[in-house]
Amino acid sequence: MTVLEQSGAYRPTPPPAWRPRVDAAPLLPDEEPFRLLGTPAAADFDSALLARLYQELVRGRRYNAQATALTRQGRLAVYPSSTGQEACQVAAALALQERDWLFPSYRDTLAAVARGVDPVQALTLLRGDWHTGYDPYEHRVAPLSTPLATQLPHAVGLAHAARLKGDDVVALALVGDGGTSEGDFHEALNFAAVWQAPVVFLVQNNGFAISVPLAKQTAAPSLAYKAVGYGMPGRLVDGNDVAAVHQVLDEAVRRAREGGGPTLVEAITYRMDAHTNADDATRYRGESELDAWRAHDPINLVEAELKGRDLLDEQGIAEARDAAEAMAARLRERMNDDPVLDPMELFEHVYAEKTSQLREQAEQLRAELDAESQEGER
Amino acid sequence: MTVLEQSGAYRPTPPPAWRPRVDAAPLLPDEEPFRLLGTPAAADFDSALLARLYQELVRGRRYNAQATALTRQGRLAVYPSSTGQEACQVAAALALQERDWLFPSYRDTLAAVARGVDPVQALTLLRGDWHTGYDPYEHRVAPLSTPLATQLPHAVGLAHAARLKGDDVVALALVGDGGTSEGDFHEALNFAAVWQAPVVFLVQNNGFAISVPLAKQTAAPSLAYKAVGYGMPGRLVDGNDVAAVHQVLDEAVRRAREGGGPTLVEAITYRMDAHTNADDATRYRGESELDAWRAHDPINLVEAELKGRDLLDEQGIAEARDAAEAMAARLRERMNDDPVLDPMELFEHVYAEKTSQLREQAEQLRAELDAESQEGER
Amino acid sequence: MTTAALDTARKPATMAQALGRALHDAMAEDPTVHVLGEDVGTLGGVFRITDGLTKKFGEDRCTDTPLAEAGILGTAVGMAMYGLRPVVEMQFDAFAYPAFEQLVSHVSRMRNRTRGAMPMPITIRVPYGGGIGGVEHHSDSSEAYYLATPGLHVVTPATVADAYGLLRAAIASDDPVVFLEPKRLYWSKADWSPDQPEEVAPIGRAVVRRQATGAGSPATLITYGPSVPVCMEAAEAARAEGWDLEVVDLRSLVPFDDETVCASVRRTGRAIVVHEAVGFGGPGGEIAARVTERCFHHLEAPVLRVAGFDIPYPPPMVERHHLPGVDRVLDAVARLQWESEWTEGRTG
Amino acid sequence: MTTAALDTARKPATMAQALGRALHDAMAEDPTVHVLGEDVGTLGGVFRITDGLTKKFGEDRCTDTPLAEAGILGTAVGMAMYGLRPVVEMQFDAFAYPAFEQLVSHVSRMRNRTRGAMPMPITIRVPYGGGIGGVEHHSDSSEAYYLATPGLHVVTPATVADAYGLLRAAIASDDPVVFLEPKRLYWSKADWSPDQPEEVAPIGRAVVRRQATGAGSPATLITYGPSVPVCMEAAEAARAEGWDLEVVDLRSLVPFDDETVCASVRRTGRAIVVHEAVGFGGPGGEIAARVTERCFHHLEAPVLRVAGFDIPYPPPMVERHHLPGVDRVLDAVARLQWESEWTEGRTG
Ligand SMILES: Cc1ncc(C[n+]2csc(CCOP(=O)(O)OP(=O)(O)O)c2C)c(N)n1
Ligand SMILES: Cc1ncc(C[n+]2csc(CCOP(=O)(O)OP(=O)(O)O)c2C)c(N)n1
Ligand SMILES: [Mg+2]
Ligand SMILES: [Mg+2]
Repeated sequence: MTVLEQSGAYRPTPPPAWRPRVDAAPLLPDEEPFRLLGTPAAADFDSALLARLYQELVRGRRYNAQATALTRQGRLAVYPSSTGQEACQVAAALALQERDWLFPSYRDTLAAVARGVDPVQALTLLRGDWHTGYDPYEHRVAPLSTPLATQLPHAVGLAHAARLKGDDVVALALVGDGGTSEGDFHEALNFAAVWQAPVVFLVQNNGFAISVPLAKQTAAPSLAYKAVGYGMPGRLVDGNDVAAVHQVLDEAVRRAREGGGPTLVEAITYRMDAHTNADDATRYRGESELDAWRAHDPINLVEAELKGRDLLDEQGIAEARDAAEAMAARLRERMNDDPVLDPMELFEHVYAEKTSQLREQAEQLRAELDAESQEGER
Repeated sequence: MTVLEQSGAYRPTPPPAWRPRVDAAPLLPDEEPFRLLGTPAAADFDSALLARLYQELVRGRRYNAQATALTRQGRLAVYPSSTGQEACQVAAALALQERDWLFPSYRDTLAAVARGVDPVQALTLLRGDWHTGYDPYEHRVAPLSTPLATQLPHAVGLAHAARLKGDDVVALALVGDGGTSEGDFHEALNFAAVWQAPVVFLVQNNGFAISVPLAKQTAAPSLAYKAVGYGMPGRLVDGNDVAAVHQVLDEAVRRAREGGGPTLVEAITYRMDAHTNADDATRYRGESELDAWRAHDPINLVEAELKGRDLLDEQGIAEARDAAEAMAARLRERMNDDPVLDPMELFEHVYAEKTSQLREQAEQLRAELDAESQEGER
Repeated sequence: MTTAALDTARKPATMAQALGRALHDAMAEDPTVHVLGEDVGTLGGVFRITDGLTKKFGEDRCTDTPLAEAGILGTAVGMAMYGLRPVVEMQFDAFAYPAFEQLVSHVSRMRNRTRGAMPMPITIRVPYGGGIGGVEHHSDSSEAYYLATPGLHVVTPATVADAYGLLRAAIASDDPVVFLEPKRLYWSKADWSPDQPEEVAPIGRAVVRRQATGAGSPATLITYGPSVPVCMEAAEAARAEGWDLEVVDLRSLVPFDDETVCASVRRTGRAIVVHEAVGFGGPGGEIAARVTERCFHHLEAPVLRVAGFDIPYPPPMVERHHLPGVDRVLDAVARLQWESEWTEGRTG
Repeated sequence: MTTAALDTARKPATMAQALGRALHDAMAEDPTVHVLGEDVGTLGGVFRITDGLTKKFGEDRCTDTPLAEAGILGTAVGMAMYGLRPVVEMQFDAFAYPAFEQLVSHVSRMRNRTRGAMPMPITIRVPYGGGIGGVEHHSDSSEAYYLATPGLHVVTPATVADAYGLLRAAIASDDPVVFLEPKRLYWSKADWSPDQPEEVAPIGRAVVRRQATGAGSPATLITYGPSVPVCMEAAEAARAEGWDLEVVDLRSLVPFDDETVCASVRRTGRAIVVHEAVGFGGPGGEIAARVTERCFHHLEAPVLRVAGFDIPYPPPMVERHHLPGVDRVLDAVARLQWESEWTEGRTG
């Protein structure tokens, strides 16, 4: 009985019930990040999958290291490493079916690679080569998005379109903690919830947006709490626990696939490297923080679990390492090629058909190139 | 004891505590809108204030009617009426101290007037006259904002600046339910919470954004739930209960003033008139919905309370009505003036000083006007 | 509910009706065409252009979105990625600005970014321009922003028939098209039957609306959208002063039809660009510059511009002083004689 | 922490240092000057322009904001309303687009909207332009958008001294100034002592960087920002071909210095506008058009434009083909002879 009903004096008409009531409680995230590894519940996690995730983590770590090394050798212009965040990268890629779509941000080359994109093609942008090195339709991986959070509405639109078409397709979109501050984050989540689009948003909360720590980015209890404001469930997960991230994403993807609508997942992780190779992280954070996170390394966590299940021994570790080394060697080698770009291609993809203006300009460049090469021959 | 602590097997390091914990529970809004009128708690509400609010409601209702009538007479180009929402308009104005600032949207002329802005000056924009008819600094009322939600970051910035200066100033910003979907809403609330700016956001949820009903605007349990995602408290209030709205705003303003940071208030109300005089609301909503809301009229609610306290009788009602009529008559009369605009003023306020280009263009217009008036004389 | 826009018996038709009909026909022919925007469904849009579409095609094809322009265009990008052809309505010119980043950073570049793999067949309808007594932010002429953004097509009709034809062409285009609708021509009428729509005007072709007759001093008025009727009227009035004016309606700002424009200017030897958008940094500069580059030896006088002043759009009560009208065009025509150094002496 | 930007003993100084020094001096002199943006605090900005400011003036004066450009500019509007002088950093050109609505609908119009009551003394620093090997969205030349927006001033330095002077002038201005910083000149050096800063260059004055000597065929290169050094080099190289070139550095695009520009063009009779921004709809059109309007009888040839191609900014590996370089300027100079009808014959 409400206060109103108790009161005898006045009985004003309550405001008409004018919209469907949604119960908020099930949408609220847990206070503590969800974890599997190191808990009894880990036992239920599929062994084959866990082993697969492990291999990918080891490969992923090596990929990050190799790509960063390539920047030092001048073979790559810039690399925003996801070292420390491999559990998120790998789980995101593996939680999806082939027909699904991944929408990566600029930091998520590894997720694209784990989904099947050729490692060299995934680095094309960061090499100073063409903006997107892979055909997005081949593995259903949208172009790496540089403008932060702008890829989120794309994911919503694609998921919505697929649903309208009756296709059983889910979109998973990645964004950083910093990216959640952008208006596009807000608009995407709202559209997704209103349309009940089959989309999952994964926030990789790695503690920093370049130099800006989370405390200057948000005052929220956790980013996952944002979900309730859109009417979708929020989940908080330990982003270094690959089993937990996979399970949470898997559930969210399944829910989306079954018509249950979108989910916001916040994975708490840490960017072990600097923002990019060009950044100097010592300007804004200390070694002790890094050390604390080193003790919570995603690879160690899963290694311990696999060892505990007697699924991994020193030999298995060495094998995984060797496979990763082989991948790295092949990457190094392939990145030694100097890409040959045809400057004339600059005019090819602006429109379906070149305008007369572009034809003129192409002629001009053609003439310049001819003159250059004649000079070169002389 | 957590699951993790119970388990003997693995004890991975938990993710380092890397940001201050905020408790979510106190931030969450109630499920039911807060009400005073018609409840026993109403008895504690100050009588003088209640009487004052009543006068303003009656005046406000009349103001809305008069302004709409002026559109029919061609004395006003367009009027977005706040009929039905007067409790929000009036409470917003009266919850502020003189030194505070109000940031109205295009629908909130009445709030500006209730705060002291001259009723004719408040209508300048809607008359087709200059964009802002009043000096914002006179009553500390920002210009009516046409681009939705864009005024919210302004309110945050102003409140933040005042705090930095050590001034005891609170900003109250108004926005519609539709406006909450814009990215600027999100960014403003986030900045406010991170900076702990003394600002209060009042969402007048009147059920529609032009023709779009709330169910197509959001899937949230209530808009007030958005607050938790920014780490600020959300309050839900019956927007037709002027005492409740005033009390909730008063608390929020006080909290902001005392350094407690921002609050998001959602007031559930209803736009009784069409979107503007130019809109045809029958295209998207029915009479029965209107009838239900007519039974929950803000003026009736407060009238009942005042009568119950023996503070209002038929004579008092007639007096309030007469005062409102007098205001309307004066408004009608003053709006009969045809504003005289000097076209040359077009060049006056683009920059602090006219550029040479604007001087040229002003000369051109001057010559044209001279030629026109010579022709007129002939 | 009125279904005026779909009423095929009605004649003459307004531009608003022709636009509605174009949307209708495109949706009927191609199930991948989806309309989305604020109030485009139940209400039929604030200008009633989309009237009846939701009723006929359902909410999934013509959708009332939440109030967020970046969200509208951003989701349209995703829909286009999945093979749909979204037609997005921005409620007014200035309310397209929140979507600017999506437009510039994604819509205009996605095809290029993906080396052709991911085209963006999105039509972005933007009611634009003034002269309708709208309060601020309801009368902007924002075409300069779109013009300077490679990867977009920018078109704008001036007649009822072109409204239909260009909108069909825009929707059919595999490239993103910013479709600028001159608000104050929405209610302009023409004897146009929606049942025999004229041939769809191709994007990129200007049209000579009025040909010089040979009687009088020739000059070309280059214009588009809401200024086309102004120029037609000015051309008529100029006959009395011994001028023989051609009027070129660009229809398409991008791609620009150098051929048609230059052919006219070479015939007449004089040209004026007329538009509502502010002069400084507006389309007129580009047009004047390219015409001069291409026709310098044919020009008897510099290409002049008649444009809005370099000011924020003014209050409705004085907007007529801002908008280029017949008199201002005629004044410029008079200056084309170029007997005096007056213009040149104005500054510096 | 390095405090290079504040190191007063160092000489020569880079443009980046001069900019940092300008911020520092403005903050020291005027307590209402506040700097805000992404990473401007602890990190000192991704280009280190704001390095040391938070340390010296505190977090309240130089503030790391959440990652949201509309929020940054929108809150700056509110701060300006309360009497502060915000200096906002947009991290890169293309990341200013999310703030476009705030810029166009509010910042540029607030003074006008309030009949002068509410000025907007906001400086918006935007690193712009290419040539630094940046991945997409990091090399845009977005000046055309700002140019076409009345109410904004738009300035851009090309020298170390101007970087200091113009930024001081921008911060001191009671109007909003879009301050475009040519990224690839950040590390350019000059013998400039921050202790004896040159007189603050007034906004709105172009400067003739290189005067014609009288030896050779004269022509004027009109340019700004990152293209100034290119034009200086081209002018030097052109001497060998018998050309005697003037170089005008606009410094300020809005207000535009017609006087200085036209005086040069009237002297030389020929002009080329050079900029990195895309040609179509870019600033060059405006500049060429207004020079032609004002100097028609002095022109021996049409004003030509050398600009970026009409394409999205290309991948770094081929950006040099897009950017107007010395050769492309020299080619245009050669076309200024205008003996042939070649250009005119190109289209239409
Ligand atoms: C719209 C936009 N603004 C600014 C930037 C510049 N920028 C690139 S990365 C970055 C920080 C991103 O932080 P976060 O979202 O947490 O992702 P993370 O780098 O941690 O993966 C910034 C500010 C950008 N890319 N896009
Ligand atoms: C950025 C922007 N987009 C679109 C519009 C056009 N518009 C004016 S009012 C309105 C609906 C507003 O709804 P709501 O926020 O609920 O406020 P209400 O009208 O109910 O007071 C729209 C879409 C606008 N003014 N600004
Ligand atoms: Mg981060
Ligand atoms: Mg509403």
